[in-house]
Amino acid sequence: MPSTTNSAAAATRPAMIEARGIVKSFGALRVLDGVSLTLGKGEVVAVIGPSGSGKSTFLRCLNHLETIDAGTVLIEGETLATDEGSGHSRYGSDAEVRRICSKMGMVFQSFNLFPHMTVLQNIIEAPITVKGMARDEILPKAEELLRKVGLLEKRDNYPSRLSGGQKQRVAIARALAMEPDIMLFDEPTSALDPELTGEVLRTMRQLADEHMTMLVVTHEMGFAREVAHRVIFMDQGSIVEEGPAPAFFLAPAHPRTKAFLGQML
Amino acid sequence: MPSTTNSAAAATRPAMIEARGIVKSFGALRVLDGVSLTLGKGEVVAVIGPSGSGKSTFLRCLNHLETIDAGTVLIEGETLATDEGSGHSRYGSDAEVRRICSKMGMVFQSFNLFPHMTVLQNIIEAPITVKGMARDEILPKAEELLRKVGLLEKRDNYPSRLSGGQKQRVAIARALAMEPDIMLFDEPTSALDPELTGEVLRTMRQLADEHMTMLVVTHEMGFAREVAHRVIFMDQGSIVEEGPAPAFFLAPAHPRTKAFLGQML
Amino acid sequence: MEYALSLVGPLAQGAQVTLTLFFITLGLAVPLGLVLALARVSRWRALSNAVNGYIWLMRGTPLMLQMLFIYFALPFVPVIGVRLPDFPAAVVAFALNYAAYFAEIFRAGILSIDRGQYEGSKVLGMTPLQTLRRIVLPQMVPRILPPLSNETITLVKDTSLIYVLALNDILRVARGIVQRDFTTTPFLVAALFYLLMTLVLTWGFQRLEKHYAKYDQ
Amino acid sequence: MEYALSLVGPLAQGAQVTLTLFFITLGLAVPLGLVLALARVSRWRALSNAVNGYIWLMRGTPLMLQMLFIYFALPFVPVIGVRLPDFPAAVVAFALNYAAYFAEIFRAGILSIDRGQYEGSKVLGMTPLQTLRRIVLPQMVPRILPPLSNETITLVKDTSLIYVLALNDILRVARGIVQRDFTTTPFLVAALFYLLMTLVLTWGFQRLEKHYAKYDQ
Amino acid sequence: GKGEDAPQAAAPAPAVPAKIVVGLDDNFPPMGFRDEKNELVGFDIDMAREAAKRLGIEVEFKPIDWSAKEAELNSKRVDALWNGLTITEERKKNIAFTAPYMENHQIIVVAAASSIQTKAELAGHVVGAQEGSSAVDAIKKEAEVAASLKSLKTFGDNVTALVDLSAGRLDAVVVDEVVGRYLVAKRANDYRVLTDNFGTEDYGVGTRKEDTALNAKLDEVLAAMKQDGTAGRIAMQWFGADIVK
Ligand SMILES: Nc1ncnc2c1ncn2[C@@H]1O[C@H](COP(=O)(O)OP(=O)(O)OP(=O)(O)O)[C@@H](O)[C@H]1O
Ligand SMILES: Nc1ncnc2c1ncn2[C@@H]1O[C@H](COP(=O)(O)OP(=O)(O)OP(=O)(O)O)[C@@H](O)[C@H]1O
Ligand SMILES: [Mg+2]
Ligand SMILES: [Mg+2]
Repeated sequence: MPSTTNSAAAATRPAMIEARGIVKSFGALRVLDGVSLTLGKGEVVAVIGPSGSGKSTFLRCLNHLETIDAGTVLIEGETLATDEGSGHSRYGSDAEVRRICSKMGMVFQSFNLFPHMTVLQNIIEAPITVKGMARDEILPKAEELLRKVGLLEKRDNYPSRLSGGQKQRVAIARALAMEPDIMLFDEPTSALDPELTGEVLRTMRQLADEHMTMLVVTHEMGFAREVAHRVIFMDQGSIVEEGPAPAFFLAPAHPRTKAFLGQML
Repeated sequence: MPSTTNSAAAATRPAMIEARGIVKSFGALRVLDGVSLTLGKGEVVAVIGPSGSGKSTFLRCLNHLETIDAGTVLIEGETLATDEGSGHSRYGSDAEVRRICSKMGMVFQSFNLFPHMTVLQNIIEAPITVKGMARDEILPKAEELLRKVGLLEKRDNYPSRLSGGQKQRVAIARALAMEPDIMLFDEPTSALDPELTGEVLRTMRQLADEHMTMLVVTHEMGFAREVAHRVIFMDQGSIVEEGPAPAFFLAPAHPRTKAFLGQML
Repeated sequence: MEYALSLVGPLAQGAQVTLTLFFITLGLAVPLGLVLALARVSRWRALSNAVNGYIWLMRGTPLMLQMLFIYFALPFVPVIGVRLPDFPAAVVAFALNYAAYFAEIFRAGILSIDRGQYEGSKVLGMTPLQTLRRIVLPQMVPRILPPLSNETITLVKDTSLIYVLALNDILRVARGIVQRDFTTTPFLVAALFYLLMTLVLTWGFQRLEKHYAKYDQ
Repeated sequence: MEYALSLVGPLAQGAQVTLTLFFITLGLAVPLGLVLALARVSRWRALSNAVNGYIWLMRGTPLMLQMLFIYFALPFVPVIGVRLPDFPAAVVAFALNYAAYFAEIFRAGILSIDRGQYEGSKVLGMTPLQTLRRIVLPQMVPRILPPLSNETITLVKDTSLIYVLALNDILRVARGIVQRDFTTTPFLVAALFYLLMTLVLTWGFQRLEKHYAKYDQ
Repeated sequence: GKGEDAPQAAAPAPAVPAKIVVGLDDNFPPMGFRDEKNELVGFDIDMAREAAKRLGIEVEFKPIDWSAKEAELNSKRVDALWNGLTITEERKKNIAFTAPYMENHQIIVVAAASSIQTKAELAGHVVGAQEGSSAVDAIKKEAEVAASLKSLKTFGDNVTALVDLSAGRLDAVVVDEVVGRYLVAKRANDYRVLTDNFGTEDYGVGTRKEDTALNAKLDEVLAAMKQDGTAGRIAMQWFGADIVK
């Protein structure tokens, strides 16, 4: 059920994310070796690839959790980082970077919930502190999000009292509470059981219908196949192959992709 | 390819794990409500179920990470805990409990690697300290295990330098280095991509052939179907349904199981 | 026993001096220490090194000498030289000295916060200051409570150093009576005063620890 | 200047007393503090409470009074009463006192270790002692280095309290020369001595911190 | 510990012990202090050495914290207090004294430029002294002068008090003559000593009340030293004048 109308519309307006030639090294290890990607409004793109191929790093470079060594990143037409050929791309002021990055929400592999806050407090913290919303204003919305992820009855628990799956669902609700235009997911379902993966996927599909742009690193081939419009296969810091979701799985072109998909159970 | 010969053989010898009527509460919350399970030598059992159903807690009760409130646990015919009807089951001395539990290895959802040790040190630590093995003795074995999980070149890295998938593979190698008779896995593949899941599954299948008994909590239905001899479905602290792997997936009997499996993508 | 009771009055006067110095020092040194700790972990090298030097100087010399310096030598220093009366001089010396110790404790607390917490806050759009106030400080406080309680209790007893400026804290009052009456009872009564003050502090810190334990595993 | 140099000899003799007390105290108080910390976090309630009381008493009264007690009053206490010479009395008082402070630091370190580390060790069959030695201590040391350095540096300067037993540590030697020559230069030279000792300690602790930083994020 | 005490406790009036320990404040020039070589020297040291030689006993000097002198004596860690110890009625209750061997005045030191000339002019001014010293007792003994002072500040030692006098926070310092003149001589340009003083006191050697034999022997030997001029010679050496009594 991928929709191509959205990606077609993207051509006329500035792309939600436009990354060109991103290079990132950790010491001697070149983790990203010139990665480029354009995301249109409402597009859902899945990133797959073997462990250590740089998927997480790529995501972290898009929202300034890592600074890039070379390349350009534009978010909704605004420049986050420009290549200056000096070994380090140039970023704007801290406030500028924060403003541009605030258009993206992110869900981590390791949750990163705030352990000193209850589930509800985790969700309402940023809307209140960052957006200056009133408690009364955000509360109904937070509860609706908790209901969506099936954790309303855990609203007053602390994260340490939750199972892994529960933690990840809170993390997703927390990111959505900021109403970002773009959502970055780093293996959001890896700690969820199939039942709840289904719930989260429904939520994500709903977001896509509301023109939410999503970039999802995932090991869940089912998700990539069913929900993503486009699939990107990364290996050793480069994009090896990409294509529209069903075609990609039916007829992978590159031998590396073939080998990877062939090993799936 | 489940083999029934192993489970048949188990009937004549003492069961590897025999748990009867395990009850465990956290405060007012009854997380396990009389769970019983018998594992024969070489059997591979998958535990599936929704989040919060008590799967992790059940595993933790088997190797004394949680003390049970009622019920009996026998490991290879030796009593770990006996029900005394007093609201707390009786355990033996610390040394006795440690001796019995040392027959089980465990791989956690959250890795629990030792951050102050390199990958190699993580693996050789317990064999040297607990078993008193010489470094020379354990080193080739540790390297072989690292090769098996595809991380030999990371042997001198610290865990903080590894990606999630890499960490989990080290955790598995570390548990295997102690040569346990039984392995407990709590979602061992949830942070691994399909390619590496395949590698780990091959390792686990090989272990099964060497008569390793395994109890695996997992969200990977593919794994449950292909590798497990038996599948157990837990919900709200009880075992709702169990059966041999292929039959279980083809014809689930209980409506709760049907609903759960139906929601898988 | 009656004698011991007769000592309570004069010693309570000494305790008042002790407690006044204690609370004023705490009120000044804690915020100053936090600012120093932040400067110390900042990426701005020059600032970090300057603070490192300051901490070394303050922890590196006895508080008694610092107090004598501020009292006697500061008036002769050009530009910043002021002639402070005895109690204000003691307050300045104590605050500057304890801020250095608190700074090191706060630094440890800041460094103990998981990197994921900073990343989690950052992707939610929080500024560094908001992250500090809402995420780092609340998580840091429970972890630094034990060393903080150590340092605070040390402060209660360090206040007795103001005897060098001829101020009558509790220990000095006790010593005076010991010399006058040729008996060590005043020391025992003074010890009870200290125990009482420490008891209140310890109780307060343990309540704080319990309070913060609620979200911990 | 020549005068200042002439002071180095006598002050160095004082520094020797200071350093001897410092090292002996450290050598006794650190292991004792670790044992106390373990007793404090143990599940055995009576033991934990007893240690809690001990820590309160030791942190709750001035070290000076404790030293006077051990020197003057202990000989009259039945059973445990011994008449200690001045230096051994100081050593006992310092070790007992500092062990209490170290215990609280170690306790904080022990509590900062993630529960998963204990579980990881337990399922590998490690005994509590092995877990302590191989897993908890090595991870705890880097975290407690800053408060430990605070306390150690405090100790260097606290050693000057042995003046109440009329032992000639560096500060007392300096004070004696000040009385004799009616000049404050000896204090400045003494401050340099302290700075030097602290510099060495700070440098050592920072090396340790760097050493342990290697596996941290 | 007990075994050591036993002989003294068992024999009530024993002979003088073969060795005595003299407690002193080694920061009290010129009575007892450390020279450039860090060795104990001073008037009282020389006096005690001479006395011990004549008694044919050994003497050991033990620096003590002067404010703990009674406890040191009582716990038998020292046998005599010999360091410009003023004889007072209060102290006589707890300590046995020898006959006075020297006279001491509580002098008043002011800044060289000060307008204060007499004891009466101290009224309304801030006066400093060493904590626990006989200067404090001497001031308190003259009740109306004490009452007229703006305040009396007591310092850990005389030098701090004199420095605070230089700093202008004090108007006068009351101090033992022996130490006061010694210190003022070091900075003759800064200070002035008034002719008025806070009275005369006697220095004596303090012993435990039960050690009557030691006390008696010390009296004997001190008298002999005065008689044959030895004490006077020692005084000349330290004070430049024969001020023994
Ligand atoms: N801070 C860092 N310092 C050094 N090396 C790093 C750092 N972070 C990641 N790496 C290395 O960079 C490579 C890519 O890591 P990354 O986390 O992006 O992989 P990934 O594709 O997300 O893998 P996984 O699927 O296992 O999460 C890995 O080899 C990893 O060891
Ligand atoms: N230490 C604890 N104290 C209180 N409640 C707990 C504790 N540990 C787990 N729980 C609760 O017990 C229930 C079962 O948790 P458990 O971790 O066993 O679930 P699970 O089946 O493993 O879930 P998941 O698939 O999300 O890991 C959950 O509701 C959880 O919140
Ligand atoms: Mg990743
Ligand atoms: Mg679980």
